[in-house]
Amino acid sequence: MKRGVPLIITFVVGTVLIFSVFIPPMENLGENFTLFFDIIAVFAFFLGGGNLLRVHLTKLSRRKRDWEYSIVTIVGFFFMLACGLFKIGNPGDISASLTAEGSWFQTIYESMFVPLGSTMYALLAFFVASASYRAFRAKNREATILLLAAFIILLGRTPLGTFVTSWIPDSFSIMQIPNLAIWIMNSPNLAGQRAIMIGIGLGVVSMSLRLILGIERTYLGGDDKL
Amino acid sequence: MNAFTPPLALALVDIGRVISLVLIAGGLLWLLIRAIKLKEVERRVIFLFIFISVAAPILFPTVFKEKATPIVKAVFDKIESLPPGSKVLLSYDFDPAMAPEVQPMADAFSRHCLVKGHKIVYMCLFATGQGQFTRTMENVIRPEFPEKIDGVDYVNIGYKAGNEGVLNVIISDFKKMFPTDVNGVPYDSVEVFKGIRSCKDLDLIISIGGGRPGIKEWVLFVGDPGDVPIATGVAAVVAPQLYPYYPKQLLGLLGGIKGAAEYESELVIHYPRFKDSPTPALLMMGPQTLAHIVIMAFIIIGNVLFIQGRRKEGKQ
Amino acid sequence: MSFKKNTLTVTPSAFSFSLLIIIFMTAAASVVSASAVSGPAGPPEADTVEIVIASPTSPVVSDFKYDDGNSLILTWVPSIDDLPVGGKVLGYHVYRSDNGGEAKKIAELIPGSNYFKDDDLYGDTTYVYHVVARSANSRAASINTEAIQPRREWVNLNLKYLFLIALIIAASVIYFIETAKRGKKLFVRKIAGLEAVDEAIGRATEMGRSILFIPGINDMDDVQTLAAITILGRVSRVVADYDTKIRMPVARSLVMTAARETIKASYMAAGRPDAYNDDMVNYITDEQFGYVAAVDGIMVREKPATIFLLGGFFAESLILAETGNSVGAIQIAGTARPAQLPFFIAACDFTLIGEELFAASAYLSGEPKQLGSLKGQDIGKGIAMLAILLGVLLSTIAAVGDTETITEILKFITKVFTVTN
Amino acid sequence: MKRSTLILMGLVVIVFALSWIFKAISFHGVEEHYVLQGFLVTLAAFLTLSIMSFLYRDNPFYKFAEHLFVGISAAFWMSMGFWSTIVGNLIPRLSEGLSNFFKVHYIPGDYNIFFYIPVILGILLLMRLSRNYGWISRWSLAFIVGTTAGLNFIRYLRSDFINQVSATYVPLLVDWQGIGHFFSNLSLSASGQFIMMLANWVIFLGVMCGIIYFFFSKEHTGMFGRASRVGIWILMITFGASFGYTVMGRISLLVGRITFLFRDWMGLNI
Repeated sequence: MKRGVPLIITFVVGTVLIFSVFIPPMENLGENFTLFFDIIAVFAFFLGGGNLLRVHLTKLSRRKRDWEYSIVTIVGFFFMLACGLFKIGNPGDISASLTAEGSWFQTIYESMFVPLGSTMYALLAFFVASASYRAFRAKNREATILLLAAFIILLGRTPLGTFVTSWIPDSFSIMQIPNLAIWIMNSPNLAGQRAIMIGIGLGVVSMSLRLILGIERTYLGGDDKL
Repeated sequence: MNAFTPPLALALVDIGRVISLVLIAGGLLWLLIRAIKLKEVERRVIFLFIFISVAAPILFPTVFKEKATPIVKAVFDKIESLPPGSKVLLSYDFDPAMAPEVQPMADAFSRHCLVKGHKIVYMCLFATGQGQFTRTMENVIRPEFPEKIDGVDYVNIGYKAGNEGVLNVIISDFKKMFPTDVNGVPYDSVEVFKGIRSCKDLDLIISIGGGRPGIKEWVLFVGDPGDVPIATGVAAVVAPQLYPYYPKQLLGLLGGIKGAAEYESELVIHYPRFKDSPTPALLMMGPQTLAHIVIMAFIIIGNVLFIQGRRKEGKQ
Repeated sequence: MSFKKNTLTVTPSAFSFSLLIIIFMTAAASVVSASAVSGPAGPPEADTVEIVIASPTSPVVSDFKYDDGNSLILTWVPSIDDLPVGGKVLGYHVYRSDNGGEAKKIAELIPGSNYFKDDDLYGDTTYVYHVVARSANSRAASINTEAIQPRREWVNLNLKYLFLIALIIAASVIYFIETAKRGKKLFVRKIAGLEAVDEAIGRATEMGRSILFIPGINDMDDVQTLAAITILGRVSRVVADYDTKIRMPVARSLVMTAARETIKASYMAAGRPDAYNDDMVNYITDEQFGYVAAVDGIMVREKPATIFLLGGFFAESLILAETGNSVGAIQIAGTARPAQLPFFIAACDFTLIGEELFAASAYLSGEPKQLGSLKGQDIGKGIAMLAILLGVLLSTIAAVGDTETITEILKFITKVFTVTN
Repeated sequence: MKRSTLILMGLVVIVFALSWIFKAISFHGVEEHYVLQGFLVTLAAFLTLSIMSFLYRDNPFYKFAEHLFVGISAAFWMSMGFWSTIVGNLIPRLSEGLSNFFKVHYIPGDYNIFFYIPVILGILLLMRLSRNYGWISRWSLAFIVGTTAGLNFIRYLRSDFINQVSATYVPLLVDWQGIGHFFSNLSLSASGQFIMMLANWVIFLGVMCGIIYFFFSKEHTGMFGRASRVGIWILMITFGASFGYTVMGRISLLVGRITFLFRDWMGLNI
């Protein structure tokens, strides 16, 4: 029961879904199973949300380090949940859109969620700089190639790239940085992307087979008898 | 910055510009010297440089001279070389999401065509393209060309469903697909359409967009079969896929905000009257260029450090 | 604000992802139906002479092949007045009558159209169509088609080559698994990132610091997450043996459940079920950047010695990897998202590139049957290389000399390696 | 807490309190709820700066922003999940009464009974909370793993394997008009025949060598080893180029945030 049933479920579900692609009357099966997945995922929210609350409540009650901030999380969570699940502060009735204009939910989204998220996203501008500084060093042949490719593309994206190589005559125009940048994007870059994708395709196929056939079963508890 | 900015503010902007550039250049130089002495740069210093190089050009609008690359220059020269009164079609094949990158191009093309006295036919393959045309109306035509008359100097025929099907029809007959313009004026009464029967009678077609339907469809369904010159302005992500069409099937191409900036700067060089016109792409390029340069400088500093380090190791 | 769009594009909800795939799969169909969207009404009625046009002819309706019996395809010969230049036809309207009922207009098409695909039909209903050409002020209808019921097919023959390729690759994977089971020794090359796993765990143990395991931000409906979970199984086994502290913040509740199950199993296998604790795995939030903010906080506050970044990553890849690097952790990363690989390569000590991520758990397990599956994958690579070689050769010949046979063969192998629905 | 920290925090509070007042004044007459609007803009700016302060180092402001973000975003997605998936997709297929309660369209269908499957599996998943029957939750996990494996098997085979293979069918000779023509027109022009052909050669050989790099079951020595080495180089070019190409987009994000601070918060005319 503990091990056998799950293995059978995985096998049956996996196999049926693979074959359903080739059988027109079953072609909507994948769509429906994706929907099933979403529904199960919502049930899982109970576990996730419960865990989040438990962690912060424990922190609070035991006065662990930074426990003050846990209050912020808990208050924010409950307030947003009240605005979301019960549509408190929503001008419309139960059928109103969750993100209706003027609802508290939408207001919080716009004045807290958006600035927080987009600033976090914008930190990337800083991190690309620090990562390039550290990583793009000519340590060996591979690193040098990485460095050169990145540098040429960076240069090609600024007026500087046009400027430094504009003297090159038309019959050698591939040596002009902007053209070279485009050529790299279109040719070796494309080749690399494709090789990676072909590998990924095969990796997924083999991985899926291992899971369906029950050879890979770590998520059910290794090879020991439970 | 508009025309009414007081002189003091302008002076402040100039001072700010100089100070920030000196700060960045001096700082980088200092870091380079430190790198030769084998001192690593702390990441927070890098962060500071990035912040300044992005914030300063926003605060003190810094416009870098963009020299148009041949592929952009080709479009500019084509519009420039057409005699006044030539018929140019601008197709707005984009939606609001793509607008930040390509709206500046659409505006710049309109500006250029109108100042040269070309007649413009506006249309769109995206339903939402009509709304974007309104932006051009507000940004360019009303404030800068109040004398141009709808129907005589330009006409908007709007959107028709059918994607490449639409192109398939207008390659041979405009009127069949667009019996009237958006205001309901019959085709034959529109001054601009005098002498235009199909796309083949146009002197230039420019598609602005980045999705589907877009420039690829224009090339395959109109440019190639009709032998009409076609140019385009597209979002940066799709630009690399279009280069194979240049220069045979596409006479030129503007890729992303950089392409737009090059066009804007070319326009300002040739037409001083646009000196005070908004140049959104050029303004956007300020922070971009500076940040790119700073990042490249840090790559160089990193390599100097590395080489110095290896040299020292070799000595020991 | 433009951010909304960003969140939408970068935050993969299971739903939108699957929707994308569905859209992708039905792309062909939508191209056809897109042209059927109605345009605005025709021109103002002219009160001049009636523009007489000929009707479209020979309308033929047939079953759309390889569907669930819900589509028909209608073709006709356009009106002879529908000329490319100076034609009088302004478009076509398609009419349909269901079970002998009144004919209703179902589509408006542009001039030059000669087919229409009708979807969302029912197998037990009989349909009759006719097509009407319209000019500025007149209409000309074709005759009715014969009555037809859409038919359901049981096997989609359009996908026969896909099936064949799937079969060959699956068979070779299974074959080598079986061979390995029977004890045949198989060679597998070294994967640097995986060789380092033991050492990385050992380092955390020695330093008395924790291991941070980040399974990406995708849910369990992404194979990359599954790959991460299977690797977690191997890693936590070693962790359990060494009694190192492992910390795993996750962005999805389901992943939390699966990860707990996995780690618990490893601790049991190591004979130390009492050392396992549910708090090793915490749910943070589903929001991409909220999760990143919290994980960054964990990194700088707990200073883990080793960080695993394995699974599906989006823009956050570099934020996490750079913060991890700044606290001096040794980082092993891996993802099958080509767009994020460059950032891991730049900021991490070891990176599993694409396929290596999926091979990792098999490699780490060291079990012959798992390794056998890797050999099976290589057969797939061989097939790909052969097909590419053949395709490139043929298209080169076709580009130089215009040989009909070569072009035909090229068309055929392109068809084999192109999936359309 | 140190005194200097407290003073600093006090200063920050004062700055943002002032900002609230100024913003409220500036919205007066423009917005209906000018005090609230002033607060919201100030709050957005405060949160923006709090996150950015992380670049310097971890600090109380970042911790506040981080914890707030976690709290509201977790609830955000839970609410979204409930309304869009449960109310939007599940209830209309399960119960007419509940559909009416939530005012959503009931979707009658012969196969609606199957929508009890995810409900049951969802409940089984919650058995995780039970000490003795926790193992039942594995059934749900097994279902999910099977679904993912089955769906992705074909999906990846199709888009990442098969379609990429046929996309690589590039001719190695472009515009070929004989060898004499080729050499007499040889140039390094970006749109010239030689460069176009070189591009295709690089794509063809690059993909081949790249695939060879991924071979697991063959030792990378000799010819094979050399090809796999070229494969690594191609991958390195790919990574370097993609990295460089992405920088522009990332800078744009920062431009967006800084513009927000300058224009929307500080009210500068830029």
